[in-house]
Amino acid sequence: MILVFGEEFERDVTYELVALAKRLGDYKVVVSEDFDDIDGDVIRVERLNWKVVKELHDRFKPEGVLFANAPSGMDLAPKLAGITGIPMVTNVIKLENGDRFKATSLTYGGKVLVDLEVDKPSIFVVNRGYYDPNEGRGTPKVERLDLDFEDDVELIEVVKPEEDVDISKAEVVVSVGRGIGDESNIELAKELAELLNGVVAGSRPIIDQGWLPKSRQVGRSGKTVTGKVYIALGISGATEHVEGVKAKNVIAVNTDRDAPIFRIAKVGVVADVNELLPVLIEKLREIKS
Amino acid sequence: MDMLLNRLKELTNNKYFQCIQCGTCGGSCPYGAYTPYTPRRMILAIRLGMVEDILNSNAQWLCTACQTCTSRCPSRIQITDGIIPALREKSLLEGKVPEELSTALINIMRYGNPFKESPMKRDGWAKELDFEVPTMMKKKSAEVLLLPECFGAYHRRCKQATKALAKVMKILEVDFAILGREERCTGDHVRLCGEFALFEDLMEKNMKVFRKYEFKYIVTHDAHAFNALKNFYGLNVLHHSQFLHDNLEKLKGMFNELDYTVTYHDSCYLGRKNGIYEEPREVIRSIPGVRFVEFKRNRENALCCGAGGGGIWLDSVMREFVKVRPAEDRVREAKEVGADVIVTGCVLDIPMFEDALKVTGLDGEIVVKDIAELVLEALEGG
Amino acid sequence: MRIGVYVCHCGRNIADVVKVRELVEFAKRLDGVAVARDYKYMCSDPGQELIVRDIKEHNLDRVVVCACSPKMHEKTFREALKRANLNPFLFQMANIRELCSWVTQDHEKATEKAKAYLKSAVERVKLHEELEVRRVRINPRVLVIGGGIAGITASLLLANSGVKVYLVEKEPTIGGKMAKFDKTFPTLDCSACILTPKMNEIKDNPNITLLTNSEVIDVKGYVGNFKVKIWRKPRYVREDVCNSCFDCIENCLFEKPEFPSEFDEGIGKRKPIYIPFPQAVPPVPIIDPNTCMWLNGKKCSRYCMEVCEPKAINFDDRGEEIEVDVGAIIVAIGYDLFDARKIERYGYKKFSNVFTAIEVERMLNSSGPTGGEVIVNGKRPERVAIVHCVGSRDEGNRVYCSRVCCMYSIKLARLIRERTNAEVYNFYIDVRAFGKGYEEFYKKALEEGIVFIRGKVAEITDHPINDYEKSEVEKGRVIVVAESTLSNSIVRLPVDMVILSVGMEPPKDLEKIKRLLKLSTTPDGFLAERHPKLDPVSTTTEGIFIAGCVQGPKDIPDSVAQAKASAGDALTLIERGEIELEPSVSEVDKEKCSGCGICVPLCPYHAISMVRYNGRMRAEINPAMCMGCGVCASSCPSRAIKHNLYTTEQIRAEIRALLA
Amino acid sequence: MRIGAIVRIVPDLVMGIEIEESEIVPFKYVPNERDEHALEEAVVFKEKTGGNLEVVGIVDDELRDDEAMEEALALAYAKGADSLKKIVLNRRTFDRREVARAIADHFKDYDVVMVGIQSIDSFAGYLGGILSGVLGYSYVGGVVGVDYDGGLIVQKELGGGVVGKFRVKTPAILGVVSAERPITFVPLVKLRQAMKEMKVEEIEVEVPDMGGIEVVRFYEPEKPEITLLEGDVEELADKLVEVFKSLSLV
Repeated sequence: MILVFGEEFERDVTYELVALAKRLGDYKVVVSEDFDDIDGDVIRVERLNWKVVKELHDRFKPEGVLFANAPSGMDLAPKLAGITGIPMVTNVIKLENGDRFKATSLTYGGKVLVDLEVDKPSIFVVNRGYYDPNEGRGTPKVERLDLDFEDDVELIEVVKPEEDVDISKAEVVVSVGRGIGDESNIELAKELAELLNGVVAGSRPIIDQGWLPKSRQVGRSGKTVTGKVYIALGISGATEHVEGVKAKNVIAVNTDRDAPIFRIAKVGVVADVNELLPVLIEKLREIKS
Repeated sequence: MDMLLNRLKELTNNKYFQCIQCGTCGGSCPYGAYTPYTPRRMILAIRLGMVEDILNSNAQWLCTACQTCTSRCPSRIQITDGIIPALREKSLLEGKVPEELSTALINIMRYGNPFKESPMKRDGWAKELDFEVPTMMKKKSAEVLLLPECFGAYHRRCKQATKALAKVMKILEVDFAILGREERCTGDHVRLCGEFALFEDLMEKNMKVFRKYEFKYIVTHDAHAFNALKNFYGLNVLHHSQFLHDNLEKLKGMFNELDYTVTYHDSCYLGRKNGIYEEPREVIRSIPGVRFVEFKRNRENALCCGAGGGGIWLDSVMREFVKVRPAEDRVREAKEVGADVIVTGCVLDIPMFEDALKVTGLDGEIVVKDIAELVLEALEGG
Repeated sequence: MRIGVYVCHCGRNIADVVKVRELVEFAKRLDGVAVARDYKYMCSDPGQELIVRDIKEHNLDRVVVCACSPKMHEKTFREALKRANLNPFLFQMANIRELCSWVTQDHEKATEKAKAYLKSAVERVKLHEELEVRRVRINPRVLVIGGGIAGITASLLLANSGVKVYLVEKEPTIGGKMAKFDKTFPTLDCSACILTPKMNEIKDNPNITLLTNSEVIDVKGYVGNFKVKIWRKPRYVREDVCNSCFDCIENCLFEKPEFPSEFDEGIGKRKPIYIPFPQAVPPVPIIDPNTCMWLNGKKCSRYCMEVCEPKAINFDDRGEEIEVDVGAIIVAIGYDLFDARKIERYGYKKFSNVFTAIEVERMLNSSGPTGGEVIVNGKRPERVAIVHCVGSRDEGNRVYCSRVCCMYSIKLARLIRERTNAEVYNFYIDVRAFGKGYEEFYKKALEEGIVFIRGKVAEITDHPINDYEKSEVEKGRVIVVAESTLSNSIVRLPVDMVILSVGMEPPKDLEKIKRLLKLSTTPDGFLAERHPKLDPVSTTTEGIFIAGCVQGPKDIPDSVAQAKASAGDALTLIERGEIELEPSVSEVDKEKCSGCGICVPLCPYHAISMVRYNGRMRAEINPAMCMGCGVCASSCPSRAIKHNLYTTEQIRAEIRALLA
Repeated sequence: MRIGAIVRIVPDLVMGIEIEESEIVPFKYVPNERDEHALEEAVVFKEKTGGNLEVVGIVDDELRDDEAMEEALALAYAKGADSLKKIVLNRRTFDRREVARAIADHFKDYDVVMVGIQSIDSFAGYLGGILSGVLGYSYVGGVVGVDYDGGLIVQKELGGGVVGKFRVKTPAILGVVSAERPITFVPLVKLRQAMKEMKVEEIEVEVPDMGGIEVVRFYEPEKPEITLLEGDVEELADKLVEVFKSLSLV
């Protein structure tokens, strides 16, 4: 049996864990919030802390435990491993079940993959973005468990970024450069960002012109973006700028097919941003509605 | 405090005591209107024992080391190479370093370049050429040692200038070589930022490498490297504009016509600091078809690009104080005199001006070229 | 030989450290010492009397005094010897104060060192010979070089006391810089009104020979007996017959003045034949050979010659060499103004808005080129900036303060404000209003609303950085950039007119004069005085005096005062009729001299020349010009030159005793 | 307040690594970046509380004298560490469970221990978290700030720029992701001085063999090729929408 601990703070990752668990065999999903579309057996607990994790682990004695490489998963997994002494693999991007688990971990800053064979029982901390969350959706069978253990760590306050977002932490960043033309087009970029649940950012010239606040600057004298997707619109890709782009996927739109930004892009689109954006936004709106 | 005073005495030859508080420095400073401490006020504050006030204001970081104040100071006080680095050193020792600069310094200390690039890849630019650029390690001796310095070696845009220079050397059939992975930062910015120990360490390591090989002189297109090698390492070094000038007779016979209106930007460490004004101008003027116009502020009165003395890593500090960057003012000035090409004397100028062109919306109207790029274009036929 | 040795206590100065008694005992044991004594103050009258008495009573023939530096009292003791009828040069001093008691607290070491000096002096004095003081007669005439206010003042003072004066001026008129000014500070009285009467006095004084348009080309001789050659450049108009009707100027081929006037600093124009300014002295026109058609070999009907009734025009004037004999020379060649083009960032000669102060002086002068109007680019300025310290207090240019610029800047500010009602801004480092009535003058300027901004101007530019400045520059203004150091702000002030308050420089002719008169200069390039405080008008060369700004920047009152002082010194010299010459000079033994000539260029006083002696060229030293420095003696390869008071034997004896 | 900070060294990715099937061969080591943040935060915390800071280097026997370890400790000393220790593991292991057990005895005397949340060469654990499990201490990872008001208040990243403030019982171990201020630059002159002056207590420990994880092979991920899209705007927009879908953005 696989025991999945849902992610408390970035709940959407939970679906990805369920998608993986499904492939590994029987599973139960432990969550501390209401989910109405998780596929399979769901155990609803009041709180998710290490004492609860330990209790459920002892109760179900799973062959594998899955956590997300996310704020609560990265705290609870090693604690459990420390207490129980069972093997733990982190940064997992692929996992198969068999006599032993076969895991692949992404390490050395993404430069190295390592294939591992892991004895059962064991713990896995799974990276985001490798399993389709939709596969984890379905109809849940919810069981409520009344476990409310005192914890040595207590959340006292959640601080949202003041008025402006922190682009360095955002998963999706829509970034604009000089190729955007004039200031009015910033609105189009903002709209695209909204449609993709992302935030808007810019290269230095845009910030210097006062079209976006300084907090939105990407690059050496601005911030480094580390999220999942970085969409560069009309950015040529000067060294100073590229230094601040550490997102996993870069999508670049530029009229110049030799623009250096394409060298770090996964997908490059040779087009004029100002022509492309209205069409793209229209299409995304259709899908949304 | 004593350490600061000793450093000031050493770097200014005791002259900082001689300030007559005339304010020429402040009026000459590109940031004079923005900074809470002009050099004059810094000296005054030091005399009054208010050094911490200067350091807390961050004014010591608001200097592009452009040498204008120093070159004009009637008391001949070394402000740029003395007062500022001494104050910066104190900042460094107190652990108060702007983040960008801090990162650059850590990288230079660890990897010999500010970009956190591998020293192994220092000759990466040469591999992008369709001919082989020999290394000293292989050749042992050459007439010319070509030194691209960090920006020329790693920076995507500056590399283009390095490649152009190498191509010109090849066309001129110059016997040249590079140090490749044995090269490391020459450290002029490091020195101007007050990290004297690191500068000396770099110098020591570099000198060890230089001594291994035989060459007649070094050629570099980095004005700061030129300055460090000439005035601190004491080596025989030519700025590439001098090198091109020396070969002008030969080049003239090969030039094709170019249809440009060109202005030339005097880089601070070429001009004000080292008095090289005419060679680059003569090279540009000798290209047929080129119309040469001067910036209004030229030669010793030229405005700085803003990159020097670590300025390229102090953008965030500067932004706190300054509304218009000098580079932006400079490109507008180029427009004013009707130039469509700004030719630069230092590779650091290129990214500064290209950025400024974007900010001012002049990209498309004006392009920035290194003098080697212009020469190569004339050689290759426009 | 009977030597008297006297050890001075100098109060406690020497006696507290050096064991005086022990020194006396030591002296007594030395060979040749007849008397040895100590006394509290040897330089006092009783101290001197002690020596005089001993010389007589003990029949002494040499004297050694162990006391302070010979610079202090050598002369005192020599006089004492003289009084005792002993040749004053049979004397030697040992400095046991500055060299012994003042440099250590160690009694033993100080005493040992004093003994060495004492012994060394004794050994030396044994070799001293009797030397004779010689006298020369003084020519009672004086040459004054330079006809500015200093030269004029000195000449008049001398002439009025009956001395014959030659006044040489290189320009066609006397008057100097002062003649160009409109008003003078701090009284704002008219410069011409106070100067021209003096100029006329020069012209009318029978004791003064005025040589304008002339230059000194050679000076030979020494104090009391100078031979001077003067080159009178061709004027092409005879001063002796010209009646100053100026018909020649009126009738010149050029109907309008079209050449830049030197006197008007290029702002006004003149013809090839012109008079620098209406009150010029002599009131005689001059023809400029560079612009005169006829003198350039071109066609001209020479109307000037035609209309001149007294027939004063003389195109055949080739100039002449005049030789005069004088006993003293006063150098009063003034100063030059700093060339503002050297500070490129101030835009002089680049922007039509930028002027130097002297140009503005000419503009303000009612007999000047604009008739007293201040005009910039064809109109009256509405805002004017005055830049102080241009070239002054600047290690890249002139390190010293030119002293007058603050005051003349304030003067110009007030005059401009009065005439144009413009806003006037003074950019200064420090206002130095040190003279009598100067502070009051400055206060008055403040009262009149003239703005003073403390901050040296960084640059003057036509590069505007904002829209306001752009529109101002379009009005034909330039922008003055400075740090206002009192308000801690950067000032960018668009103005119609910039006046550069240029400082004073040593005149270009000084190099030549220095060479001719064997004078030296101080590090600032101006003439060196013999003593900066106590002898400010004498030079290191006897018989040559300084007056005015050639010694350093000065205002008019100071120049006049110094001119009178130098005239007074010259007068004192002449009045004496003859002078004594120090016998401590060098002599050439012509038998030993090989005639190599090495010594000739080495002599800093040009006292050595080569003469024919028994058919061969031999060196000869003019004892009147020799200052006794000894360079020749030490450099003579044949050891033919002997310094009377520093013979090789004397020096050797001294060293041997010291090292023993 | 007794504060501990752990520093480790890792292969220097800038200088490059050689990937062999059975092992990773580095050219050079550097202080682990997250640990540098942990150290910086520990220094900040020391300044806030006036506590005593002990910095512990953890290194395996082969690298006990590596200059990167020396540098890491010297940096700590220069920044204000009160004392320095170096724990030498008698053998190399990738498994943080084993490391945690080996060093646990030496971390019993601290109120707060700061450690980088992870080191770049790790695929088998978060050392801080596991250690907290072994010692029974509180643990928070993803730490971006620490305050003290008589008790410990820890700021932890909760994603998307949101920060959670937690009250944490001591003793506690904190997995730091980034310090609340930029890493202080230590000038060379200070670094050299620190190397000369610092005293490091060396402790050798045995690493237990816990097994359970076996490395099959190391290899390089395939480089994602750039897909360059060209054509008319309509077409391009469609293709982009597909890309967005594949990244589950829509």
